[in-house]
Amino acid sequence: MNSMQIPALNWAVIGAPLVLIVWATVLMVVDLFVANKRTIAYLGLAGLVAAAAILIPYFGGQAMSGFSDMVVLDDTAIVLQWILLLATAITIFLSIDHLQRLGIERGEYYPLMLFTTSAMLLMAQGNNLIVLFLALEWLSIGLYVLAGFAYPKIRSEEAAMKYLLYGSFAAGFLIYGVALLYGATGTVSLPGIAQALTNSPGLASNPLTLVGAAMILIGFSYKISIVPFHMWTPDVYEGSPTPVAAYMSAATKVAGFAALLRVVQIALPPALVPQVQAALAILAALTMIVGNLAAVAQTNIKRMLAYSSVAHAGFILVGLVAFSPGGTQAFLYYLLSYALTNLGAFAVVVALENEGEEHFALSDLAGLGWRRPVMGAAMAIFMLSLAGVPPLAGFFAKFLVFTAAYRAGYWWLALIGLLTSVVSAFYYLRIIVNMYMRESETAPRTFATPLLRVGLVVSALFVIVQGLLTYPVLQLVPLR
Amino acid sequence: MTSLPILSLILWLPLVGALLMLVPLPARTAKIVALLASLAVFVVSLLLIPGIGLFNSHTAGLQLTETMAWIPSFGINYRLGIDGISLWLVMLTTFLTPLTILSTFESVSTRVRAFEAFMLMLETGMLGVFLAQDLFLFYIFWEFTLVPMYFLIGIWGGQRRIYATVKFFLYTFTGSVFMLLAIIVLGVVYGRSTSGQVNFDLQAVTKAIQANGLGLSQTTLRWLFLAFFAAFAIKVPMWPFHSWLPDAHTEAPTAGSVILAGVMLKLGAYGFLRFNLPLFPEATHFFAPAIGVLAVIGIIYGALVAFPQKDIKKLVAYSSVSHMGFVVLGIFALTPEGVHGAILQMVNHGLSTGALFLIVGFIYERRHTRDIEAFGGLWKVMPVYSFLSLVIILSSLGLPGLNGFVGEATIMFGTMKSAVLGWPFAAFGLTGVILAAVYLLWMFRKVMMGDVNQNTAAMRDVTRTELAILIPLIVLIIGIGLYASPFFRTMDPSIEALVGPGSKLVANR
Amino acid sequence: MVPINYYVLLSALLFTTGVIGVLTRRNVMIMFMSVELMLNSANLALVAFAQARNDIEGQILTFFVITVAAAEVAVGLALLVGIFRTKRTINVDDISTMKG
Amino acid sequence: MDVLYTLLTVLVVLPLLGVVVNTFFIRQGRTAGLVASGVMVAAFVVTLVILVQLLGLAPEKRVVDVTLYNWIEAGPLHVPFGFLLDPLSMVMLLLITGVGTLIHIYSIGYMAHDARPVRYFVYLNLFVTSMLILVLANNYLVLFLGWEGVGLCSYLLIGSNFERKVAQDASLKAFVMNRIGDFGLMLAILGIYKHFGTLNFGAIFPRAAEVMGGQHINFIGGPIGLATAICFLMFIGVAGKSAQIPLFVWLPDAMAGPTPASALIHAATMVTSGVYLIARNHAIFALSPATSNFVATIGALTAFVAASAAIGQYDIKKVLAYSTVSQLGFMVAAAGLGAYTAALFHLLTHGIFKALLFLAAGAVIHGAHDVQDMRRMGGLKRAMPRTYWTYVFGALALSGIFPFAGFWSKDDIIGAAFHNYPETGTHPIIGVILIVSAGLTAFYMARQIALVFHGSQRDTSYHPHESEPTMTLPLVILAVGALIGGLINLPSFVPGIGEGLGRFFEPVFVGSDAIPFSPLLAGLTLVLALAMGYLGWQTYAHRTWKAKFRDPISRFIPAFEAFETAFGSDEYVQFFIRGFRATASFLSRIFDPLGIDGLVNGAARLVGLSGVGVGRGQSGYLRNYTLVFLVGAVAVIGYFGFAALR
Amino acid sequence: MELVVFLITALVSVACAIAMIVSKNAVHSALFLVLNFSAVAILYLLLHAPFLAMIQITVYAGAIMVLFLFVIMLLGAEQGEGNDPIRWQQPVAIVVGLLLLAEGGLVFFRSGNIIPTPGSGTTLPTDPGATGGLAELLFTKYLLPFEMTSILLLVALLGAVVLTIKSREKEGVR
Repeated sequence: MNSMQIPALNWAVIGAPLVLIVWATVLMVVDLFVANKRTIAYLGLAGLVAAAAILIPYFGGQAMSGFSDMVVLDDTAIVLQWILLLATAITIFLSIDHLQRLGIERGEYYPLMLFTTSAMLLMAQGNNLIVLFLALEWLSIGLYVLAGFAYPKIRSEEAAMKYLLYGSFAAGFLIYGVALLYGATGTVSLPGIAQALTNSPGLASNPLTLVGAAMILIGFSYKISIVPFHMWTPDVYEGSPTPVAAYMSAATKVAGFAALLRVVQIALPPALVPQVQAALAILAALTMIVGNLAAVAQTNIKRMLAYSSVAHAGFILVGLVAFSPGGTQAFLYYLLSYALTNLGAFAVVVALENEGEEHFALSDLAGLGWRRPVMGAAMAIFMLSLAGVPPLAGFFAKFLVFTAAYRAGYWWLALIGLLTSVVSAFYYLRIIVNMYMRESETAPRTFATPLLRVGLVVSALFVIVQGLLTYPVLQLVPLR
Repeated sequence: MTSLPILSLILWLPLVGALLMLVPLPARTAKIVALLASLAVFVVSLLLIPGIGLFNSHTAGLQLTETMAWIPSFGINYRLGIDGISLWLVMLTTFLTPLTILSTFESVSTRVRAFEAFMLMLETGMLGVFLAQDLFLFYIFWEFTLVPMYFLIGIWGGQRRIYATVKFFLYTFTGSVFMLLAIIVLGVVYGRSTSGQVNFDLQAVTKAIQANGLGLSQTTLRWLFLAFFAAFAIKVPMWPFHSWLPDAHTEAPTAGSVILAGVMLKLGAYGFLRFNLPLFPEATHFFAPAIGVLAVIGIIYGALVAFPQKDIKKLVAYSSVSHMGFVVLGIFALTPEGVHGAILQMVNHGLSTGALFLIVGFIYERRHTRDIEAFGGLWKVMPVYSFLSLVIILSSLGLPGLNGFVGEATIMFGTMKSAVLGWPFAAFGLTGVILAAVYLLWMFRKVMMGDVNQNTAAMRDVTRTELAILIPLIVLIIGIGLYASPFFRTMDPSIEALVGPGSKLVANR
Repeated sequence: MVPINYYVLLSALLFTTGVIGVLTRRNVMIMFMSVELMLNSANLALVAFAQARNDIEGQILTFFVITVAAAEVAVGLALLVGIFRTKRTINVDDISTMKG
Repeated sequence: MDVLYTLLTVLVVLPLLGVVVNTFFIRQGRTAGLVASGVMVAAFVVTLVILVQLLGLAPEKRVVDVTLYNWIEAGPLHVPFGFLLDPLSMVMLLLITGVGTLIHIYSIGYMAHDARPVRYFVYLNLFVTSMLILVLANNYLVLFLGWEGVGLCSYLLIGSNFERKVAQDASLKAFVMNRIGDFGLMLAILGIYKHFGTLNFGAIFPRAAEVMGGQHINFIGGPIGLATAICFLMFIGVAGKSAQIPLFVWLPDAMAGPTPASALIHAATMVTSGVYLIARNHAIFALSPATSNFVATIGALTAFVAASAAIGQYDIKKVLAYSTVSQLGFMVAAAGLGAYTAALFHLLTHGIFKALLFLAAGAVIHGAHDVQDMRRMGGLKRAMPRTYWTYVFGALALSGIFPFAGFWSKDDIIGAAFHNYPETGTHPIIGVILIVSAGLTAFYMARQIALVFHGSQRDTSYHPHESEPTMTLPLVILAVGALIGGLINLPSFVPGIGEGLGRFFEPVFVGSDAIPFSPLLAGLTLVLALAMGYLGWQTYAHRTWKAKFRDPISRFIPAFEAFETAFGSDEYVQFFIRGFRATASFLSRIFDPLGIDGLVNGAARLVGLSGVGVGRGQSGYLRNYTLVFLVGAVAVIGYFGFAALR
Repeated sequence: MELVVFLITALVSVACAIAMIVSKNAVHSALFLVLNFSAVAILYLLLHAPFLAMIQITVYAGAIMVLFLFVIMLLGAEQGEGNDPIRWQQPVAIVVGLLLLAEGGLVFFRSGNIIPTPGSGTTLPTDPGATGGLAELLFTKYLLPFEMTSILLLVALLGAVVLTIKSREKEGVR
């Protein structure tokens, strides 16, 4: 028997996920001894901070890889991980009081969230299809549980079940695609695939390669709610506990896009770019159109935000379509602004919810802007930003994305994006209309803790400032 | 030359005022603070006045420019500047805003701080549109103006305010996105044709596009022209893109209507001058007759539709469609006279129609109706008010000696002389002048003439505040009407460079 | 030697069968089984390719897929049990209160 | 030169000063009247000084062009605010300030019991300002400023009794019809600017033939001469302002205004500015014989139609109004014929005697407690003798009875119609129409005097009285003017003063022939006038009627009804108004909300509906979702797969 | 010979798969699936993956399917498909599914040889006990995925616990 040589491990490469995993395991144990679940939440936050902090020394340095090149850590990954950690932190903030109000506060929630987040972090740095696949499944399983966390509320269960069935169905496509690609290239490592495809010219047009690529694309598309693989989104968002919906809309999307970005950036040989580009462009167009149109008809805020997140997936995808450094910058910029804005918007929805009462109808917002000035103003800013009104972050994001698309020759995609932005303004404005321009006699109570309010102000300010400081933000990810 | 960033000062002062509104002041104090802030802006803007101030009326190019890198990787700069085309529009904005804020002293009593904050934000937005010299920066301000106005109409508006404000927002937003696409195209193509770096500097792009069309085909340039045109035509609004205007005007609170008519409509016409003409000389020539036709239709159509309106504000709103038709006609006459007249007419329309909305607002405050039939005999019970209204109405219908005439006549001279438009446009455009007399005097007759009825019998005449608002307007109305040369003279070099002999627009003929 | 294409075709057949199963059956249990069938067909393809390429990596991947399938089933069945307790159904069409 | 600059400025500023003072400082009617009259007297004095100054210059130097400041300077467009003083404007100045002063003084008494005398005087002064600007303008745009300014004042004065519906309607109608005329004038101005590049009279007229000769513009029917087009457009302006066919309907209605205002605006000055305009532009009109003939024909027709209409009126002011229209027709005809001196001569004499008639009629109305219907009058001679006699003077002058002013001026015009002009020849038909109209004039004036002053008072519900001296004094002065006004332009055979006006105008109307006096024509016209006057007198003076009677001649003349309605002239106006209203309400009620806005809202609704449609696809059934997934997957795989096969 | 075994096994596996998705009774379905898995395990043997074949039987056909059967029994859910509320779904689904298959087949076989480097001879182990190669790869190159699966299972465990234990608590409260 040959002596097995376990290679020297570069733990630093997976530093952030590692911290979270360890910390989550610890928390699971701590949970058994701590009665106040708030403590677990704050401990979880501490873990997130630690994970974020551990990345700092590596930012701006050389990209490094580890674990037999399974994962890499470069600036793009670090930025994405920071976004993910920030999104998770905000979600935990949102959850603390909310879970208590809903009577579903359990200690497992926070470790579960940390576990899920660590999967996301791995997605941002995965350099191998199998790592991406495993991270995706890991993340999915965490989310299924989180979606069903409001058990035995039937909607929550329904959300979890729909998500699970849909998710595993899609996972089948993903892994089948991986299999085909493996068949074609003999490897599942992203650089390896790229190399194989470049080395043997015929391979790029091999049906195995192409069908495999298609199925992998489909597998990731579902996670980021690309039409027509989006249909789980509204139901799952609506049924899940609101903080979880927020988490899905922000963090999951970032993670999914991170993976997709890696795949197309690294594995795709130049010969295939035009075809993939065209396919992504069509998908992006469909997503923007369907997502925005469907959102117009919604009267439930959570569903509306769900469709809005579908639509934004389309906008983000536009940045990917460009296949250019500028496009990638725009893409990351968009992710950041979108994640923050959407979390802010969900925070307001969270404040509307109490056990036994759901106030997700648009009319429940009537007069909110005047009764809760801070919350109203923040929500208005989020909505305007999502609609792409300058000088808020959402506008800059859209501008960058469309510019990138145009530079790649996709002017029609930019046009569709712009026109659907107009459609989106319609439903975002309706929220403002309800908050500021209608009065209501039976106004629902709101549950905005000081913490939540501070969070809202901070994120609203950030949405404003991000636009004005676009250049420094863009510089986080230097053009490559 | 002073190093004081005066344009930035003018631009951001109102926003500072708006931020002050975050302080929980009592309503009255908030109004005064807002008024002082807007007055401060006005005073600072007085520093621009040619002759005594910083503006040099002998050069055609941009003056007092300020440039600061903003997003270098996209060639986006914070770049302000002013020239003869924008000078008076800036002055109009800084002049109208304090008056409008003064008008809220008596007309706005709920959510005062928010109202004033939005007014001041709006001022920054509008000034930004006139001052920005970077395509991207321009677009930001252009879109931003929608937001405060959206709130002003939606919160303080009338019965159908929500419909009106959403329509206003979406309609203008729709037009703007085409422009955004065109801006992106220009910036990218410019970059491609020069350094490889995207660049949105308006002057640089203009220069390059006039030199070689940026290597774009004629068809592409025409499409780009139309993209800009869509945004501006909706804003102006030109027929048949006007249908948001009556609703928005009717439902807006008085101050909102004043600013909307007074300044916001000018943004579109200004856009034509700043973008369409210099950027796309060939397309401008190609489309000018068609646009002229739309403008003339707008003039006549607006006047015809204004006449049977029962709602005074709606009548005035449609009159704006008609009047702005003149402005567009003047611009696309592509003659120096036409453009001179168009710019002055923008200012004039801002003064006259702004004033019209104010006077309608005054009687609305008293009786809470805008139904023409509900009034009558005001000339008897409110003589001063009626007299001032008459002057404003006469200005609006273009009576010589008042400002409206000078603008319209100059536009008409330009149209007549124009190589692209010519006498039929002038003739049909002039019928609008006849019709203006019909609907405005008809309104005057219904509201001011006749005998008092029980509704109007007890109406009090103008208050001091109202007088203080109207007097400056009337002074300018008469002043411009009798002595327009100083206004024209400052525009002359810039317009000469734009459409005078030797400019690209003429050389292409 | 069986041509590799046969295996690929077989796996495709199984995959499609699984897909149709998920789409047509209403019993959540059978839907889970169909999903398992899909994953299993992917495994078959992987192993076949591993054989064709004379490369053991494909088999490793299969190993992971089986694990994932097991984990998914565990969570799915736990969820199903929960739903059955509240709703007394395992018919997926009954789990359709949210729509629009 | 400098003196004249100052004087002209002062002249224009004086009435403006009255406006300002009365607007801001005076609240009391009589004081306002005194202020207004005071500035007018001052203005008249200034005018006289200006006259002296002008006469002090050599005849060929009598053109003074001064620029006050630059009004508009838009690129190539330079419009100075400047004045042009020449014999033509001088004569107009005299008329405006002279007659104007008298009317102002008269108004003090007349308006004593009015509700809003101060406003009235403000308007009156403003009117004088505008009128002065109109006649003094040295370019078209300043002229247009005055032109619309007088229109505005006319509007304000007609509407000054705004409680009455008649006043509201009439004022609006007057303004709009004037605007229609102004439309033509403005278009003409635009055309002139296009071809000359300037608007200054001094730069245009000398070059008129050079620039416009042989120029054509393309019109719908084919090319037409540039000069013809411009003259025609200008004539639209004339027709509006001077109440010619087809735009004359506003003038009779304008009688809703106070009578002295009618005297000043709708008789003596404003309405004659059309004639002034033609005279001022004679250099251009000379280039277009076709338009000149057209103008003359319209003028003659207007003279006849209005004279006929005057016969059918019962309202004392309406008779005078139609008479004014008719006399304006004479002047316009003369101007069209090229007899500018004759036209202006008649303009002056008419200005005096028609002002007299209006003021006297005002005194009648005033003395009869606002009764205007002649059928309710009768026998007023006894109660108001001074008014009566001055009225008779005015009527004789108007009818063209020797030796009153009207005889000379009207005769000049009729003479011109038979004069053989080198360009256009003789116009016997126009001449005949004018002679007939002159006869009709005598008839309706005789009718009016008979109905108002003779017989017995048919409605005794009021007690007529003579007016106060401030009112009768101007009457007397004007009556004297009506008698001797002809002196200024007696036929050329009169030594010393013959052709006085013509010679004064010589530098302006260069080359315009003096029309030789024809005793035959004069005699014929005079005889006809006397005969018709006698006929009218016989018809009306010796009968007694009840208060509401129908005119006796309606039995003899089938067309009398047409006379009463001025040949249904108001009907065609109503036709246009109905059309306008129908169009406007179609556009505003149907086309705009349903057509244009319908498209906008429809687009929005479409978006909403497709949103609902997409939402309906979201059925809640997971299996549907996976089916959609599969369809998408098949599409994506197909796309990639077939890309491979290509 | 090999081909014959392949064909028979393939036939069985496809037949079982189809039987699984058409069978009314969930227990039958589960059993058909077990059969299918077993058939596939045989194929694994043919493909020189004896270790995987073993896992296939023990983990898949054994553990997982037992779990399935257990739950079916627990819930008494072997029948229980009432009327189809969306009848059109089934035919459409079959058509589209076959479309997918046709697409795959068409694409694969119209393009001729799809494996660029055909395997000639094999170095893959045939002995089920020879797991050395697999193990080495798992603990060297694939160490990270391997560890990930462990945490994946941990998360699944945690999730399953959360989703079930809690409900018992709740019911206990009631």
